Amino acid sequence: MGLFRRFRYGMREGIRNIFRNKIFSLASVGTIAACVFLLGVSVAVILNVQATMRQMESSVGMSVFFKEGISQEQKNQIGKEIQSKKEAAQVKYVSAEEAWAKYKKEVFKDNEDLLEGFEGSNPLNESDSYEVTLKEVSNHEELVKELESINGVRKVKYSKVAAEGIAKLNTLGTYMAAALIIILLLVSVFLVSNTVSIGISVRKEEISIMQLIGAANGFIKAPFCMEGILIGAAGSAIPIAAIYFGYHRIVLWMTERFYVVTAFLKFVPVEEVMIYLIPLALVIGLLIGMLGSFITIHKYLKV
Amino acid sequence: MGLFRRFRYGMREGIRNIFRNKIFSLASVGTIAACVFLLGVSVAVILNVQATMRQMESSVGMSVFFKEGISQEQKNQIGKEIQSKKEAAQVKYVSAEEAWAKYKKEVFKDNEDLLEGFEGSNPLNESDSYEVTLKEVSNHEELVKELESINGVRKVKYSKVAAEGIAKLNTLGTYMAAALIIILLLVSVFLVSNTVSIGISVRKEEISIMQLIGAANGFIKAPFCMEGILIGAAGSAIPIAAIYFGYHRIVLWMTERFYVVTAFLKFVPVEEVMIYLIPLALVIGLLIGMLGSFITIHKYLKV
Amino acid sequence: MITLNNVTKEYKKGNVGLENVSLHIDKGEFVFVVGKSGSGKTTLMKLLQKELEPDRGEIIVNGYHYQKIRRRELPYLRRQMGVVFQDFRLLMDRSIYENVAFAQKVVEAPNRHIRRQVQNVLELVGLGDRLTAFPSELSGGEQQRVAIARALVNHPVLLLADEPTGNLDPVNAREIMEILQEIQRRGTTVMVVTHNKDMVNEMGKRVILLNEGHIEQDEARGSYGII
Amino acid sequence: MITLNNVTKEYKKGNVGLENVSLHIDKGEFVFVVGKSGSGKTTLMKLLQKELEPDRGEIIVNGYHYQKIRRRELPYLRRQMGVVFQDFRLLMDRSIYENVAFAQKVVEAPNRHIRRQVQNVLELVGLGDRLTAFPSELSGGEQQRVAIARALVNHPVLLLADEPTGNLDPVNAREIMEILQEIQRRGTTVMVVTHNKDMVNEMGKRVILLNEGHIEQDEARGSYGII
Ligand SMILES: Nc1ncnc2c1ncn2[C@@H]1O[C@H](COP(=O)(O)OP(=O)(O)OP(=O)(O)O)[C@@H](O)[C@H]1O
Ligand SMILES: Nc1ncnc2c1ncn2[C@@H]1O[C@H](COP(=O)(O)OP(=O)(O)OP(=O)(O)O)[C@@H](O)[C@H]1O
Ligand SMILES: [Mg+2]
Ligand SMILES: [Mg+2]
Repeated sequence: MGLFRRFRYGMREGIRNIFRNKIFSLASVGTIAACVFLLGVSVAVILNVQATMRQMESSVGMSVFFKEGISQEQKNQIGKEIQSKKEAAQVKYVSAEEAWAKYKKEVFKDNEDLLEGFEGSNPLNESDSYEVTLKEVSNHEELVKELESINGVRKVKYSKVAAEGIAKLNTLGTYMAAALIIILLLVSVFLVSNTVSIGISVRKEEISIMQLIGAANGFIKAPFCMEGILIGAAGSAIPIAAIYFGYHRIVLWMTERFYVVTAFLKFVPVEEVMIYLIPLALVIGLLIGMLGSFITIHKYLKV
Repeated sequence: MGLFRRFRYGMREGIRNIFRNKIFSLASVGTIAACVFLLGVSVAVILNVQATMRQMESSVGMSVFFKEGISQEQKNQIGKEIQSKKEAAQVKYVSAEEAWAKYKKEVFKDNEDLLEGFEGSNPLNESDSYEVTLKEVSNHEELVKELESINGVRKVKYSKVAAEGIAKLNTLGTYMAAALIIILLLVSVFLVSNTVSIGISVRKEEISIMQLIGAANGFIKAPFCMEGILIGAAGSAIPIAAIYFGYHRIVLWMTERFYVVTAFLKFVPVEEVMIYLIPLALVIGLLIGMLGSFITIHKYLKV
Repeated sequence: MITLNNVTKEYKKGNVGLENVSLHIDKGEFVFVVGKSGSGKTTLMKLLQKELEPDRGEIIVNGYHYQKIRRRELPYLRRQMGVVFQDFRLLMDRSIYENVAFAQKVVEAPNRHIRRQVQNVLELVGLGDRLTAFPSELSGGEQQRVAIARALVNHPVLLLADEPTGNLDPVNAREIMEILQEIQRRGTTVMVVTHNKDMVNEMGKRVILLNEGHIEQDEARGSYGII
Repeated sequence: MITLNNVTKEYKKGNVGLENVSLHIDKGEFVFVVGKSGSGKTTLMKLLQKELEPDRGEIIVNGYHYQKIRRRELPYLRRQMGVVFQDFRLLMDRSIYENVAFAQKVVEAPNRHIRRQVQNVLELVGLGDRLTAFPSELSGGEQQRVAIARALVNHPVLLLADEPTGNLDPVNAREIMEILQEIQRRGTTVMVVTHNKDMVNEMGKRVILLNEGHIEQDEARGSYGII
């Protein structure tokens, strides 16, 4: 049979099959939709967590202190050199006065009078520095060494604990995200193949009748595959649409309801979620939908 | 028919039905197991996140500063009064020297020589305080007022941003946990009823034959309900066992692999996870298993 | 035993099942129902089992007025009937022993009697050595005999048999007919749908001839020759 | 057309299907297969369709050696046969038009012919006005006639009919038999399993009598009287 004719036949019969077995079709669409929905929510959460992490990373910075008695010119030179590092995001000069003012404000808030005796004599004298914010935080050890080797730099201070913590948290997050996606993918494959195998066991009779009439396997398979593809497409499209239209609202709601927290959080635009979700849903929906029926059909066609 | 006889009949036939419809039984057990597994993993994650949050909360504390020139005795008295507040977890006296030493260490790490000029003259003089760690953080505003009203207290300093942040984060966490559990419960109910309705549509024929032979509805229902209960029990038991035995390993692995992060994290014992998971699994497994078949059967018995 | 007054049953799409059928059958009678394919024989059987509801008219079986019967009572009505379905309707996932035993369990027969009764009735139809076989492992005629055994096992007051010998060879068919006659002699009302011309002619029982949903003929000692 | 050499088929649990059966049927012959219930008639049919594999022996149909045939070739073999199954085996979720048309689609008949052919063959069996009905909306005999129509629609080289008149009244049965004879006259080899004694005796065709899996008798112009 011509490829085109077979395709048309498979398409038409596949669509009819969907309506012939309404309960089964609905159940399959529902199962795939549920799986894709869970995956979609996970992807959205993971992407947002990652974005937040990245923001946190860049807020972990380093302070670069100078050797005693170097000139302002040398300091400018050092600043330029730091800026040229690819890991550096922002380089900011903090004078000793600023540092002390900041500290005073932090500790003696509203009670600056306690410090009257020290007015004018900055205990942090000679402690001006560059505050460097970073783009990513994984290779900080090396960066510290590089910065310390710059002429005129006395000391590079960075919060080793914070930096390592965030790096580890990041790795942990990646592991957990991967684990989550893998678990959900496995559960999805399992659930869909479950549904398909029940469905096929119902149609075993039908398939064997077709075989006895002389239908070639491809002829029997074509509608099943089309059916699988269509069910998969429907099952993926529903939750994708739901997430696409629901995402914005939820972000809005969270931003309003939890403004203090959301200041730390970074929300990614829905488009970015979709970039990952749609291919994933296609894998789940189409491939599983189709392969599921394809493989199971194959099992029974061997009879 | 006697209740006992019906129960025995339902039990025996229910078990036989499971073996008669192996594909369907396996699929149902699998679906329930997958749902309970996802729920179980979520419960475990949620409980651990909550425990970690609680730990973070208690680390957000307040500093209570004294009026100028009050005696050590009065300070002790204030300490006792603070301790008596139910929100206070730990009260610790921090002398001015300690505060300065801590600051020096933080800022001038390895470069104490820079501060030589200040040796002996503590700029934080008269800034001794009580550091109070809290049990929970929701009603901090009120606590601040209470503490400030204590005689001899000059100032209560607390990180409003951190405290509010954690409180909000907590609420957000609770909302998200609730949302997650609700989504998973709904998805579970949906998937299980899906599976059951496919299964029943297969057995519609069988049920109608039984009715035509004169079987009373209760007689037809009993084995289906028992079957539902048994499948539900099996479907819940498998993931519970998996989580019970897997939990310890994963916690161990995480602790080893990510020791820096896990210092912040607080892991709850597996028993606590089980306290929540087992009733939840029973709801999912048994109730859905039974009600699922019960309701769907009922629908068909109306014929 | 059976009374139908002006019973009409139309299927959707306007297919006539039965049209304005009135009929009376006494307790203990043996009646053949004949008629060409699609004339409404199975429809009549289904109405008597209350598997279908008539559109109009009144059905009374064994004192039960079908319009008034409550859903809870229906199983009790059906337990007094034995039915051989045209398409057998065996439970495919149970052995033939279980299929027949199920009918006994439904009427709450004491457990200790079930085994013996089932064994006996299956021997009667010539399947005493196939107790553990599943319906799919039987030939067409063997399945039909299981269906007959299931209808007989409870010693029903009314036996409805829809082409019980359609898949049986003449020898087996004759044996089954003798069994049916025997249980009629013991007091059961028997109604048999059949296409077996020889059998009908030979046995000289009451014959009801259906045609397109009408009763065309109803003779006390009739024959199949008429169509 | 059909050759069996020492074919044996045993089911599990030691049930004999066929035992050491040898048989030859020429192209264009009309053969009745008779025998009591469970004697192996359906088993013989299933072996000829290659739905079952024999335990021993050789089967050759229309030049195909069944032992050597590849799985890919099987559909082509089956498309040359028309089969009426004892249990009909209609596709329950399709209308009777679709059921018959499916057989046409399988042999890749041109779309423009299908509608007319299906309509014609359904009219031939008396169901020309029921095209959109589903099998569950038909009487037993009507379903049987759909099964016959499906077997005929492709003008098969070999027609295997397993009790094609078991659920039909004598008039319909006779019509079907005449149709079968007609297609035999046009060159199709026809093999009919039946319990219809009158028909066999009347038509005077070759009769193969099976008993417990053996061929007990094989007469060129036989009759059913022998059992
Ligand atoms: N569910 C249904 N929906 C629509 N029409 C139906 C349905 N069941 C039966 N019919 C039609 O009603 C008519 C009577 O059917 P019935 O089954 O009573 O015939 P019958 O006398 O038993 O025939 P047979 O001898 O072939 O079994 C037939 O024309 C049939 O097509
Ligand atoms: N799948 C099976 N498993 C076991 N035994 C079987 C199976 N199919 C058929 N048999 C047995 O093989 C024997 C022959 O069966 P077959 O179906 O060929 O009989 P038949 O001649 O067609 O009978 P009928 O006239 O009743 O249809 C019977 O005793 C039957 O019980
Ligand atoms: Mg009928
Ligand atoms: Mg047979």
